Amino acid sequence: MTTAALQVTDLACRRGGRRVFDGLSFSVKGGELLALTGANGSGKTTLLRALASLGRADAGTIVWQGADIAWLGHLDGLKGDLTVRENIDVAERLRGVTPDRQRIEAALASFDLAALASRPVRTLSAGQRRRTALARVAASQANAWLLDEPFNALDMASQKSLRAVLAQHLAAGGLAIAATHVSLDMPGARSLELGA
Amino acid sequence: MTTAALQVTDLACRRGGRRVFDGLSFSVKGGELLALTGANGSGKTTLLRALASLGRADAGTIVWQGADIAWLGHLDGLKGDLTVRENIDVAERLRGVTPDRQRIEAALASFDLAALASRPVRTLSAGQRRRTALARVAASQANAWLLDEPFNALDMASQKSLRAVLAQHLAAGGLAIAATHVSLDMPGARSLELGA
Amino acid sequence: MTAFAALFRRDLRLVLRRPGDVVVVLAFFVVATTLFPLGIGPESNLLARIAGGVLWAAALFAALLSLERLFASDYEDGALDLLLLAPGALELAVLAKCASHWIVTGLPLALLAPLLGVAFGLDGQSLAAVALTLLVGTPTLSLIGGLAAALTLGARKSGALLALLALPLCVPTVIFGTGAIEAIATGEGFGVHLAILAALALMALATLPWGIAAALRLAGE
Amino acid sequence: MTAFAALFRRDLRLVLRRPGDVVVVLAFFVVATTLFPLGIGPESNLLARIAGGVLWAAALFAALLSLERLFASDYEDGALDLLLLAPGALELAVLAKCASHWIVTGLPLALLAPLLGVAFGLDGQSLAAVALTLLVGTPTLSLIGGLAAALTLGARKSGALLALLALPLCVPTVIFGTGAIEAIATGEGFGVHLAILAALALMALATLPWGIAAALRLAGE
Amino acid sequence: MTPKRRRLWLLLSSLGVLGVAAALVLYSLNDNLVFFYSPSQVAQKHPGPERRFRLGGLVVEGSLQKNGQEARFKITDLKGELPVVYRGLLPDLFREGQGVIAEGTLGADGVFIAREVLAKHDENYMPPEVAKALKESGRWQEGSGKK
Amino acid sequence: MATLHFLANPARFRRFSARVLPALSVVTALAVAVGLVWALAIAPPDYQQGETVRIMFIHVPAATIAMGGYVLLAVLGASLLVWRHPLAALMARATAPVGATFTAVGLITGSLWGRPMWGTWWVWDARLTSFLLLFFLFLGHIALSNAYDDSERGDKSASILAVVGAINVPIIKFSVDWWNTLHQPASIMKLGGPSIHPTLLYPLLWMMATFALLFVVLVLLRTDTEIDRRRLEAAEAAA
Ligand code: HEM
Ligand SMILES: Nc1ncnc2c1ncn2[C@@H]1O[C@H](COP(=O)(O)OP(=O)(O)OP(=O)(O)O)[C@@H](O)[C@H]1O
Ligand SMILES: Nc1ncnc2c1ncn2[C@@H]1O[C@H](COP(=O)(O)OP(=O)(O)OP(=O)(O)O)[C@@H](O)[C@H]1O
Ligand SMILES: [Mg+2]
Ligand SMILES: [Mg+2]
Repeated sequence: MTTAALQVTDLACRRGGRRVFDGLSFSVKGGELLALTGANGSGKTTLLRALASLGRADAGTIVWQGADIAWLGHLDGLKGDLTVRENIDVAERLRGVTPDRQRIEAALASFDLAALASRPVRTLSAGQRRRTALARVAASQANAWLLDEPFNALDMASQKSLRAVLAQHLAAGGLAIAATHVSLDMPGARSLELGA
Repeated sequence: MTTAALQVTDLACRRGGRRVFDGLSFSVKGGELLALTGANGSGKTTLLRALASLGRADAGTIVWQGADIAWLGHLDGLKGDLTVRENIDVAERLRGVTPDRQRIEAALASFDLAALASRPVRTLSAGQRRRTALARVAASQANAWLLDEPFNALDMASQKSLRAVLAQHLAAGGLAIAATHVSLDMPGARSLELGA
Repeated sequence: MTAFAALFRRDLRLVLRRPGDVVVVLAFFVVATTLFPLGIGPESNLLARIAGGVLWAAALFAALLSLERLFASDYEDGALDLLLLAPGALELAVLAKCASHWIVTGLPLALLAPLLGVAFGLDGQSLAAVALTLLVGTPTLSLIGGLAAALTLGARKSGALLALLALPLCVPTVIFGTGAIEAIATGEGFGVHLAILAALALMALATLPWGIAAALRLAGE
Repeated sequence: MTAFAALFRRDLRLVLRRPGDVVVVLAFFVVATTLFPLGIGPESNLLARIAGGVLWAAALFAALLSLERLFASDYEDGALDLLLLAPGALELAVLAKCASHWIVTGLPLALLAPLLGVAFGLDGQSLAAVALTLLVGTPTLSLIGGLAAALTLGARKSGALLALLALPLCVPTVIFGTGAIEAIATGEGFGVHLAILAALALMALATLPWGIAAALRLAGE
Repeated sequence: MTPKRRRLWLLLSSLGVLGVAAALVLYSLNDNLVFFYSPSQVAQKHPGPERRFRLGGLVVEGSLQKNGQEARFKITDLKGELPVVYRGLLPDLFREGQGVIAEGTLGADGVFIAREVLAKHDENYMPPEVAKALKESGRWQEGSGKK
Repeated sequence: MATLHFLANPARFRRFSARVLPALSVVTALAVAVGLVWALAIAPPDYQQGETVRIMFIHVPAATIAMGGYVLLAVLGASLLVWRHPLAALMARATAPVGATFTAVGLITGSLWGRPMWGTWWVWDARLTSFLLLFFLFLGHIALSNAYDDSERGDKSASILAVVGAINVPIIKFSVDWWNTLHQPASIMKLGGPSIHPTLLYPLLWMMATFALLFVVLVLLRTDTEIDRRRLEAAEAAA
């Protein structure tokens, strides 16, 4: 895995004629986890989408280096009629990558999804579904993870699994940015509070 | 507000040919809050839906007394093209009740939505949206609240508001059942762990 | 009854959020019907003969185009749960939704049809027939379409099959609708056709809401 | 290229798991086309003359009917974000989606049309012409409809708006499609028409994916 | 492949496809995609008696005979001629020597039975006195607007 | 493009239009007056059509400017998509209804003219059909740009439509050459010079210029209103 680096300078976003944030500058590099915190509506999602170039930034620059991005938004992008494994598999192929069987099985295992792997996602519980989306990210060979409230709907055990997976990703030199209301006490984690 | 009471005896639910839970018996009455806890997939949502008679129960009995139910599911049922206030208003009317202006304004205020009240819900952030759905419940004159993971996507301040609103509801003799992964330390709260 | 009115108005409001949206629906009819002669050729007496079919086909298309989403959006965003929980009869709620749907598709088409009919070279009596048959017949389309939409909710394959069966239910309505215009051409009145259309609409009104409500309850589970 | 195939297969699989949407479209096609013989009565040479136009108009409506959801479901469940982020060209992804849409609507329509044509009293050569022109022409409809669907993502009244935008752009295709059947009746071949339909399809293929991709990027913002 | 090169590739293949499309159009344009047929085309094609089509051309000078409601005249494309019979009102611009388009069927006797006659106006505009002068000076060309 | 670049900033556009509009309006009004007198009273009747030919003085300029209007719309759309000119969006919003109106005028006058000349109001020949499509494209543009709560989204979506739809313009223009149409081929821009006698040609050209002026004045006026409306929206959002 090549390491990724992100440099953001003086970023501003407006939505509906209102300033969400401006003058935002920070940088993140491989092995680091940036937690975006802040009240509801402070702009975490807006920032994440801008970083992924899914959303429009109104000023400033976003420079990625050597990044291959995996995305998890508020909406998980899972297809209810496909099974857990199919969803993960198809997501990898869409990223233009041949799915790595072993990685996928490992990701499924770390989110305790092995037993559910051939169930259509439609029949999953909310937390099981969120875990599927997380497993999709973990299974990807991407080095930069952008996660919007990954802890949503997870039970305690799964939250622990997610921390473990994140730690492993960082240890392997990966970079992650996560919007969250849960405090992330992890080595390598910093936090950026929006709307403060 | 008349007080509601719920008596559940020997309840069993199956989904997709699998037992989700069985032999479940408990009772809740006015002034009580029952927290449904348990791992992802342990059946909290299934139970809540069965209690609201949205889902099918396969055995056992559910007996409500004097209950008027307000529902908040994983999906919030808000219409993106209507404003926050219109959504709350329409939900009340659908319940066959003339909306109570004052209650609505109070509910909006307690979830800090006054400034957003005339924004289409589509333009809200995830947490703002969840708060709107909660305000809808708080604004209803229902005496039995069924909430599926009400703390999802809320920031710290809003979580506190929700606790305050719940306490107020209980104090007024209301009944509430909430599926949650957050521990609820509140007077009048009991918890029922599923799948244990 | 207030719940009925509330749902009816909510749906109307969702649709009428801006007055321009109605214009879009009307424009759609105009475009859809004016483009038909293209395929068929400009021969005017032929056009007049198929005018009934064209207007009815446009009505059917319009009904289905928007009906597919009639319950799907409520299903997908959880609003269907709120409907199912409402204390009023679900059958009435269903009726409210179909009625508001009709107001924004069937009704404008029926009102616009005489104008479009002029472009097809219809005479006065045929114009009246077109407008009246559409007025009486389109509610049936809205209800049948509603049934198909409710049946396809969720993932049951049987739902698709039932929807396939539901659509041919539109055939009688369409037959008598276009037949009315035909009847005028042969010098008969269209009173009988209108009566039959009304009977079909009333039958649909009396029976389909039960079916739709049942299908929705299944989808909720 | 693997991404293209993956998306293509994903969409096909999704449709097969939930055949209701396609089934409704085909049912609409059948009902809409059978409606005309009913309106006109059994005068067979008149029927044969309008057959081409009717089949093409019904095919156009049917194609548009299903196109509304082409990108909408991906938009609503967040899968569009994954598409936009995929490193492959979005233009190709768009093509994959339109292709899979065509496989489940345009292709069945083209196969079904000769059967319906028999009911209109078309002769063998005309039946071949109907099937071939639909086969070559419907991809254009899928692409144009795809553009309209992408442009109207998240818009109010998207169904009617989609039809309003797409119908005019589809006119040339429909003209040449029906023209082919006309031409046979005059004893000419329909080779020229087929060539122009193919040219239109290629033009759509070369240009529209760019527009659709641009529209989708807008929707993601 | 870098994104830039891929876009270039896509662009080039798009252009290639467009080229094929253009070739197809060019191939088809020299054939018969028409609003109406000319008499000589009709002579080649022998449309059946059931078949309605449009016939276009110039009204042959001196061929018009009116008999109450019925009008008989000939249409020419300067290569072939076809007799036409029509019952009904002729448009204002219907003149001998002018373009017309008639819609109808070809009778068994080879006479075109028109149901509708449209006048096709050419692209020449001039005051009457100029037209007269031109005619007198002999520089007037019959059907000068037609290709 | 140079002028557009110069005017890309709405404020600068405001100053420009405030300076130019009054004079331009007066000139246009004068041109209309002169043109009407010339076309209706002075120009001779046609040798074939008689007085009916006077419809030409409305029909041809309206049709030509309508097509020009669509080209402008497509150019504005492209410059919004490529260079993100903020003014392009506003101007496109201003242009579409004006263009639609000119198209409608062309359709109506053509139809009124066709009844006496051809003997029919309407046929589905290539010229008439493609011109009707132009009208629908304008309508689609208007509908699409108003279909979103976020007007920026509407602007950009409509731009894509404008650019894609531009292919229709050459089809309208050359339809009369490529296919046998009932509609006449070109009279003015044709090989070998115009086939309209100067006594009819000059008032026609005058009316063309007049309609072009009218179009420009209307678009400038409406752009001004659009700027006001956008400012109001921004102020409301900020409040
Ligand atoms: C509804 C019917 C009609 C429509 C939609 C229509 C449309 C058009 C269009 C789009 C143009 C092109 C303008 C340009 O190339 O800049 C045009 C030009 C013209 N039309 Fe029509 N037209 C109609 C009927 C007529 C009729 C009945 C006549 C006269 C017999 C007529 C005479 C002309 C002339 C003289 C021109 C100018 C040709 C040139 O020099 O380019 N049009 N029309
Ligand atoms: N179209 C719009 N019009 C007006 N305001 C908007 C629009 N879209 C977003 N906003 C506002 O932009 C702000 C940022 O939203 P964003 O979704 O980024 O918040 P967030 O930090 O992710 O919140 P949450 O914790 O609730 O997910 C919010 O206040 C939201 O209301
Ligand atoms: N159609 C189905 N087929 C098979 N299993 C199903 C089906 N529907 C639900 N289940 C299973 O039923 C169980 C209960 O799901 P439920 O949604 O009630 O869980 P939950 O406790 O709410 O979980 P979460 O905390 O993730 O929201 C889950 O294990 C789920 O996988
Ligand atoms: Mg957020
Ligand atoms: Mg749950």
